[in-house]
Amino acid sequence: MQAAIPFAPQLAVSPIAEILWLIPALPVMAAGVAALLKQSRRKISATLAIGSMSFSLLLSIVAFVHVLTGWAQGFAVREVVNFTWIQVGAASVDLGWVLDPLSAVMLVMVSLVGLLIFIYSTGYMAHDINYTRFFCFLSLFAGAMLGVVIANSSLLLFMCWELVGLTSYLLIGFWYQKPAAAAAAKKAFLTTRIGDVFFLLGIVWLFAQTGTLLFYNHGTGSIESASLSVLLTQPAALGLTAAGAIGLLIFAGAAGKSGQFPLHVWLPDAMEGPTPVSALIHAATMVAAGVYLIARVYPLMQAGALAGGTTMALTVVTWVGAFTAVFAALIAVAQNDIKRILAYSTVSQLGYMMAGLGMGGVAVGMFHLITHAFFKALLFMGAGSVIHGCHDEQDIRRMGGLRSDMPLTFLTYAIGMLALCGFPIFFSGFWSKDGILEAAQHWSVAKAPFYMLVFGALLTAFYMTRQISYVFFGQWRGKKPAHESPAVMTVPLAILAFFAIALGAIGTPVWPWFHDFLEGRATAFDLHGFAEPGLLIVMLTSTVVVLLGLFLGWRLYGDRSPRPEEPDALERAIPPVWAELRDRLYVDEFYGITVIAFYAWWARVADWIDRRVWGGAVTAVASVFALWARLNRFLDTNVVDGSFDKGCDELSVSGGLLARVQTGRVQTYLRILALAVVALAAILIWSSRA
Amino acid sequence: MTPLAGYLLVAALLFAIGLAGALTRRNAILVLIGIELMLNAGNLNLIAFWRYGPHPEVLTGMMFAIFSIAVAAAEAAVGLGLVIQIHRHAHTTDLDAMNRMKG
Amino acid sequence: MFETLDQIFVLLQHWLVGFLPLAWQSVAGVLLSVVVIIGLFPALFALTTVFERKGLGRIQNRLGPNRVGPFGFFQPVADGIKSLTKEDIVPLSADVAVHFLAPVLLVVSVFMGFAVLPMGRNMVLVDMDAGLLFYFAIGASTELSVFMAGWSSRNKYSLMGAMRAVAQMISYEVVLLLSSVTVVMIAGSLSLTKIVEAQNHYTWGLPHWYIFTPWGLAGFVMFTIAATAETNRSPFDLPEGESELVAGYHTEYSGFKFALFFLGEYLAMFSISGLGTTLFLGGWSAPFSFLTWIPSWIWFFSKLMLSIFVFIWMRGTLPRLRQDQLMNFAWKFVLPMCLLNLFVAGLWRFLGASWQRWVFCSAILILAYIGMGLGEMRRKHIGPRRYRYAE
Amino acid sequence: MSFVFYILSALTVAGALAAVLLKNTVHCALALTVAFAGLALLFLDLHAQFAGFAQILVYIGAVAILVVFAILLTKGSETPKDGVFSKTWLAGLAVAAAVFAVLGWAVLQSTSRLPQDVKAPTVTVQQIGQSLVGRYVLPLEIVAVLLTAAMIGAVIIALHEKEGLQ
Repeated sequence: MQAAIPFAPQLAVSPIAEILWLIPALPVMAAGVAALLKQSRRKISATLAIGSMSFSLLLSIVAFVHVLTGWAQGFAVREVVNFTWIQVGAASVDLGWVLDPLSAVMLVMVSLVGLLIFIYSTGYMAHDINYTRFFCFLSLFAGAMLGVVIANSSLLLFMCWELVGLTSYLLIGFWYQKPAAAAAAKKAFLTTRIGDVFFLLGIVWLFAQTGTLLFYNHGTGSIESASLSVLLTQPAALGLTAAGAIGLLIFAGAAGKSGQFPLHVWLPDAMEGPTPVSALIHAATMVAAGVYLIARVYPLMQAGALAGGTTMALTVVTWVGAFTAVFAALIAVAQNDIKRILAYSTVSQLGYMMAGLGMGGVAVGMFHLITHAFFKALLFMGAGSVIHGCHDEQDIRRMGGLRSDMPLTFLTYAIGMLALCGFPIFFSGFWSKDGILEAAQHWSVAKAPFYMLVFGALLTAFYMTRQISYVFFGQWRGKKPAHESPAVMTVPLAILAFFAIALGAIGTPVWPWFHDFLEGRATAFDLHGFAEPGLLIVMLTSTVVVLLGLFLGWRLYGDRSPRPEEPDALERAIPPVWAELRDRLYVDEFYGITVIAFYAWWARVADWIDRRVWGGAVTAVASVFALWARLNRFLDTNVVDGSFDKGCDELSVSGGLLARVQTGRVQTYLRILALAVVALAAILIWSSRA
Repeated sequence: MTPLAGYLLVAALLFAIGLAGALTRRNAILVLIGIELMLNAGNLNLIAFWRYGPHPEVLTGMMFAIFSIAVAAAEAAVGLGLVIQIHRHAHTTDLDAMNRMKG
Repeated sequence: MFETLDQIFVLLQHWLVGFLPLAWQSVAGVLLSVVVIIGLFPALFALTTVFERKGLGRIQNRLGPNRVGPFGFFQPVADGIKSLTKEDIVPLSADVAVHFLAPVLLVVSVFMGFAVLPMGRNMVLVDMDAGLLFYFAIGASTELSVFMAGWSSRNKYSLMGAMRAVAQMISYEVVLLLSSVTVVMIAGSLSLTKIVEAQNHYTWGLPHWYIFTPWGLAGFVMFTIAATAETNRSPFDLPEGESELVAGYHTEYSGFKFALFFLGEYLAMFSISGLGTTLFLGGWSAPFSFLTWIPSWIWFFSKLMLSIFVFIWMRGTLPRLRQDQLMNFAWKFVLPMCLLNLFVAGLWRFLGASWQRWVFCSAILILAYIGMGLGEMRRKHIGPRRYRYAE
Repeated sequence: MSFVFYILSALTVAGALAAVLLKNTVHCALALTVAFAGLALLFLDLHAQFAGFAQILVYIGAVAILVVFAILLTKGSETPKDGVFSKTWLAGLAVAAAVFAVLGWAVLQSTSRLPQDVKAPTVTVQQIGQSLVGRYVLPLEIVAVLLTAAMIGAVIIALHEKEGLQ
């Protein structure tokens, strides 16, 4: 390992960093325009979205190249552009954006995948009425996501974060006429909110402690050494430093978005949305946002860690990640909905990323994030293509033998599947997952995560094999014969497939280009990368595990096609476990009987209090008044009225007298006015005469 | 008897005449004429005070008079417009006849 | 030599007044000038009538008066004698006092207008600080006499003519005022002598007359239009449109009173021409710097006669407008242009002595003119019309 | 007290009286203009040249014409049969007399305190203009707005119920 390059802060901001804001701004503008378009203007809105996205991609690439050149010349680029949004006395609310390797890589990934998915959607959504609205939402989402990526201020990040949440809500519930979709949207929104509350708390706390919202601000930012040392001295509850506590809070937000264990429930349901949405949100971008967030505030998470050691926050991240990885993989085994399987596999892969972040640092987690973004988007879009081809059939038991019907889809899907399983050497997934496993093996705290992740890898290989053999092998079990999708859908698949393979090259131990890039080290190609202790073991294990998974999967399901109604192979083997898994380990039900039930009960209580207690009080008071009123009426009728009527008569008589004056003649009024003036003037003069 | 007093007396007389006209004539337009006369009496006062006042160079009185002339013009326009409309409506400009608010 | 020639009338006046005791001199001087004016312009009027008739004759391809005296030059004398000796008829139901007062008032108020016109260097009756305002104040009071004439003679033609005249005069008085205000804005004074002085400079031998500036040209054109309407001259001579109302507000006048109206009309024409000359054509200043030796009063009167000729020319050329056309033209076209012109004059002053101001100001005016002209062309609504005062 | 003053005030008061007393409405209007003219001349006598000319321009040039128009439009030019004074003219006259008495009394009361003849101030139109757009610019703006509003209002009021007339 080479020594890290001394971090050279750049005060001079390059022009590209100056206009970095355009990258998210363009899609948002496109969305704004599209929002005003008539539903019939399908072409325009699609063109707008794709055009803006391609511009963003262009800019992102420029930014990336800029960072790259800076890195090649030997210093870690970190350019920040900050400005004060609101000035409140001494405190100022600052916004800003940052251009560093992390954001640059993420920018390219998001805009590239986004663009491909946009193009894909033009084919997939071709028959939808609300085409225009769809692209409006889509570009808004992309803009928000890119905003999250470049944000240098926790406030700006949170804004974009929430915007992402909102747009994901809109997109998941895009077919709001389907009750399931509407429910899923609501569920996603609420579940992520739970995480966001903690996230907001974390931000506020951070602001309170460091007095700045900016992450990087030439040494005075909230996650730069100066303020970190402050944070470390602040003790918080149960032996945590303020830094650790804030880190955990932020992680809660990240867990919400990235569907980590307790908050993962929304992700599978979110598959009710259109498949491009699933690909965009639930593979590439939104769910990655959580991981990216952790990577962004990594200095905070890592603060106080001894050399090679770890911190409380990171430990938590690791355990949650590892557990989620295995847990979701288990559930994925027993699902029959093609997209649900992918969803659970996404959850488990996110778990891998989290674990990677927790144990191996930014680079490891991010590398898996990038590779996964590509091959999972590929898988989702492949699934979308399959669904499209099978006339909106999503149950894998009603498919089969599609490899002959839709060869292109099959090819790309297989590549994606192998990448996801981490098939040795050739596929990016292998290298990224390998990095995580290696980190897990070296982890000082415990070995358990390592074994969990290995088991997770086995499961991954297994359920992917199961799925692919259900879908593409055997013979056709559906009703209408399937057909290959149009080029506009398959071409993006091909591109993604290419990346799914090629990306591996930049993260091999032999040439750990990506890691060095992110961590600002000079990189080099040396075969001693393999010589690192235990690396070969790890690679070997994972290879074996993957092959085992593939073998098992093929053994159980390969090339034979059970009829839909007859039970699953695994079900025949171990029915109880299967049932458990099929019902997703009853997490939803658990929430149902705990949280939701509690809320329902509490609502009933409140209702009861309203009705009985307050209602009773009000009625009591009211009745008292009613009684009093009756008394009054008695008095009125018998005592007051007589005298009052008398008085009224008097008044009307005298009024009649006065009314004589109101002749309606202007001149009369004028006369009276003049007389009054005369009187007043006379008094005045008389008084002043003496 | 100072000159100012003379002007003031003339103004007072004009005012009284205008008032008398406004109070005694039947024709609405002539009532308006009376009001115009009263306004002009006021203007005469303003100018006279400006002329004999302590600070003529500040022009306050004259400005006041000029503005009141402008206002009087506006007032005449609107008043006569009203009279014309009333005449269209009730076919009379006799104030004694106009004592009902209902058309 | 040229100086004395230039100032000859002033010197003459001083010399004559010199005979009187000092106390009376100022009063006597004023009286003298008044007498001169009162004598001069009627003579000019007499001349103009014959010129006009002969000119119209030329335009209409006939001879015109050529009997009385050489080339009929004594025609006005004959007319004068005739109108003096004719019986003065007053209609039975006419309001005698008003009927009598109207022409007198008209002539008097028109004469008063000349008091502030500088007819040459140091040749102004009263050099008033608010001369222009005075002129307009007096001019406003002519409308009243017209109305008196029309109303007092108890004749519906007269009344209609008078109402037309008054309506038209009021409408175009606004235009007249606004187009003159631009000059006041630039010259920075209401005093006509100062305005003339302000125009009495030369660059490369060319004068700084206001007509030679974009706003000045526009203002002059609109001033001319308004002046034609103010004096009830053709093509704005509806008030005395013979074909519609016998002779407008002076239908019921005859003899000397009629002559007075006639005189009043021409005097109004003279005075307004003089005003136009003073405001836009540099008053008594010479058109070229090398002609300054020619006496200033010659320049003034030649310009006066020139604009008179233009009046006559227009009368011989243009057909009469219709009432609604007249009004629409005044309120919907000329007035907006005037307001715009005010703005342009302000711009001119604001931009200072730079070449851009020529470009900007002319561009604005031309564009506005074309735009509004096209607009007016587009919406020509012709239909049954009723006039308020004719109900 | 100059001789001119007496003449002018006599003229003015006569005009005003005529305007109030004459039977024929149009005559009243014309007498009113006489009164206006007298007032304008009084202004000139007070060295308020600008105000005087403004008076002529506005009152004789505009208001008088307006009044005349109004008279003709309301067919008020012919004198009504049953008297031109309202039934309560006596009371009105009494009130007016009272007002004059009070005002006159006030003047005579304070005549000792009134300033003696001071030398006439000389104001140029320049000064007036400067103070109009300088010190008194706000009143000027307000008056401008008022005039605009009054113009629009008058047009709206006087417009016929029926459309399409000018």
